[in-house]
Amino acid sequence: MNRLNRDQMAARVAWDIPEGAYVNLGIGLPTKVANYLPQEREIFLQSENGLLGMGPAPAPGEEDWELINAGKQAVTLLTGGCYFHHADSFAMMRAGHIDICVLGAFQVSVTGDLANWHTGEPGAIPAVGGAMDLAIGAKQTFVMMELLTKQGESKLVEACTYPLTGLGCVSRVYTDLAVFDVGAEGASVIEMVDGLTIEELRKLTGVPLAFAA
Amino acid sequence: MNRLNRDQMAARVAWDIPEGAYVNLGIGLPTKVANYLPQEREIFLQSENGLLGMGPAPAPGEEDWELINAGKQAVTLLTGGCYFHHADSFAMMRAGHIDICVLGAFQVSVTGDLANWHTGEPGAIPAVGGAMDLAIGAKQTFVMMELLTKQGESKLVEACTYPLTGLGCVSRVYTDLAVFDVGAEGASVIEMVDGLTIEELRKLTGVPLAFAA
Amino acid sequence: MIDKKVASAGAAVADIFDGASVMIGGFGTAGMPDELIDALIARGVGDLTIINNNAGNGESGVAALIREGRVRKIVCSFPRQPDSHHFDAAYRGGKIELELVPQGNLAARIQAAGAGLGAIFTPTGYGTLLAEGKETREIDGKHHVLEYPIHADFALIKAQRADRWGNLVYRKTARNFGPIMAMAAKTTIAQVADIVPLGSIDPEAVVTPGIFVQRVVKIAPALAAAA
Amino acid sequence: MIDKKVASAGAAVADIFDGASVMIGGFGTAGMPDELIDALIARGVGDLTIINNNAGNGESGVAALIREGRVRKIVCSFPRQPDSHHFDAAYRGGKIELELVPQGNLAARIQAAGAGLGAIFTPTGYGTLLAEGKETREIDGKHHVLEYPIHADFALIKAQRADRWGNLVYRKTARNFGPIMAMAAKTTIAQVADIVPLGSIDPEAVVTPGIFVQRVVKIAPALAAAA
Repeated sequence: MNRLNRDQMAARVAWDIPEGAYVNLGIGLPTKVANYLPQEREIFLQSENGLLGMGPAPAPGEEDWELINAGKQAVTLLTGGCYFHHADSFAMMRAGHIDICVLGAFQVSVTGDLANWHTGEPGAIPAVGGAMDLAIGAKQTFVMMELLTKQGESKLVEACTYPLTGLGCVSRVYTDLAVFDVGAEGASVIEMVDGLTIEELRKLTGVPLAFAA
Repeated sequence: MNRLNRDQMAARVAWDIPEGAYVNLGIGLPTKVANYLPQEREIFLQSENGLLGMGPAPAPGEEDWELINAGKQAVTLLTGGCYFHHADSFAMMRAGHIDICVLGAFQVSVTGDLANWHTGEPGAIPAVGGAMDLAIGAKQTFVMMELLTKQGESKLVEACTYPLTGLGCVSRVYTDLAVFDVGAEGASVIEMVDGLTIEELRKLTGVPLAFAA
Repeated sequence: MIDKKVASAGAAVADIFDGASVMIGGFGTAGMPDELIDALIARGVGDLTIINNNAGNGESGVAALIREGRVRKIVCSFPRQPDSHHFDAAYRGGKIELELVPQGNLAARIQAAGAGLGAIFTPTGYGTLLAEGKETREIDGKHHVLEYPIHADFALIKAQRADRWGNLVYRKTARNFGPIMAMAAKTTIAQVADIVPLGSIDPEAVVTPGIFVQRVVKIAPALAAAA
Repeated sequence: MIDKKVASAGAAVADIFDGASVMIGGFGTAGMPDELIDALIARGVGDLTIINNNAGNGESGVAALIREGRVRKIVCSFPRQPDSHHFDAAYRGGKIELELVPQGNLAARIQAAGAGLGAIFTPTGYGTLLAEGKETREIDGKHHVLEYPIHADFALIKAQRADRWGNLVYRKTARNFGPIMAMAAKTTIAQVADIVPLGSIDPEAVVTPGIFVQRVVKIAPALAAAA
């Protein structure tokens, strides 16, 4: 089957982001989505550290280390973008002003619970950053992840075993094998890669899956 | 005895405001205090509608009706002043960033309770504005009022009979006859006008009064 | 291309519905979106809940809304003004509901809505008539009252300049409730003196980022004066 | 005449005491008041509670404070970074207390302190480890956690420009926690690239009004780079 690579996954997520959306891309994999946003759509990227209208990385040598994103990488500001303080930035998230937040995940449950901040391993130093705010605040929270761990276990689960980031907050999960809607009704498959069947997908995930018509 | 007129009262209050103080002057009588602040002291006047560094009234004909004070009178901005929104403005008060607030009053109790927003008369339309925020927020709340009503009743009372603005919030009361400290310990007289005795003052107010040494 | 410009005040308020909650900016003469209010009156909807610092005065703006019988409830801090006779009459006639809120709590509750908080404990109003029946709690030796956020379906505000993304700057004390109402309403409509090209507003000086503004309509000051 | 200028970073932090709580602005490389932190280290006080988004990295700033054993407790959202080895060692050695706070709750709690609120109900963190043992409440169908304000004795922040009254403007994403920390601390100390005459900062563009700032110290970028 045609498993998507990470760039293809990013392009797939980007396809679903409409013109005019206010979007926060989490650190790591979701950051790639910015590279695939259709040029003809005006989309507003927000960064939690106080930036709206985030542009692409500057040319090498032109970095301004007072203009960075949440991942602490140098970025640029689009014409029409602006700066604000941390309380206003998280107000944008917490009150649902952000339309779409795209996050990575360790696990997502079929009801939309998210685990993406802490492995819960003994001795691990916990660090949460803005993950919990992002998870629950946006109008829609998308997760982007490989469906299976390296050990072949499904990261789409009936109930998360890792410590939670937020309850029932995820609405859609983009993976390398399929796209799912999740929520109070459980998980349903929106689309699958070529060559994959719903039966195979059920076997891989081990969770109840509806199939969206 | 030398009862102070309203301008003399304002001058007396102004005398107690130190250089560098952030001050909010309530509408009505306290507004007069601005006219008597010693020129050699830099004092910052805040207006609840989003203005710090408020200057005097503009020359007639030069009013800008987007530059007004809490009493909706035209004012000016001093060099170095600035504008901000209502939430920041009331944060300045509520969190004690304002050093001194000067308010008028219907009644003040010996323990510092303030009544200045509502007569409680049946049929009266209540209106509170910023009174309750101003009363409890500043580091020190001063009241400025004639000691007696037109009917000769003391406005410094054992317990307010008018609806309260705030509990135990007033620290000092400036009147036309005397200056009082009020608070948990009760009222004490800081100074009196010439020709008035503590016995007369006790008789006029009818409340227990200590006499500050 | 995203362009939040709307051609007229009438078009800007065209989806305000019967029963809507509407925040209206302004304090005194400063920041009152008079032309948007006129358009709202012309639209003819009623049963409105209005959130404003005052309850209107004279014959225009919020006073006119009340005079026309469009307001079911008003949430404000200072309804009593020398010329607030339309509110006075409606209130005494039992035709309008009043929720009186200390001005700082009004600002804090609007800000809480814009920030997605569920409730706040505020010291203002404790022990007064305006806290009667409300939950209270002593925190760090200080008494507080539990107050809930004030959300609204629409906010009508006045700013000085906008761009097509809805970034706003204000003028002097006309700023007042504008920035926090813009954050608290589902749909924020700003009337501005000028709409400038993207990038004309210094990104360091934007007061209300465009994310909080859905529509901007230019009402030239000259037009405003003639209206 | 009020002049909040202080001659040196050392003089600016001279009254920070053992056991003080100190907010430190900055997010990543942006807005970190490095020279003020160096001065604080040089001052030699300890038993500090530090409030910052991170727990230091590399060998400078908050990491150096921790390395020198000056920090009893840190309140932050993201202590784990590739080069946060001084925090890691202190934490694993049981030498530092960690209060981990979701970043938005950190911002909201700091803002609540600056605004004089007693507590806030926030939806963030509900149902997670970070809300364990905390009071919760369902409001309008949504679960919330009760969180308390974060106050501090001092805030050390970095801004771009100040005047002698302490009005501040920032530069790009160096703004981050500066404005809200300035409001939440008893004494706010800002290091700035430039101190300009009163009136040089547009009153419409002031981000932190001087009322929230007690001291400003100029650390020229050239000096900063050489330090």
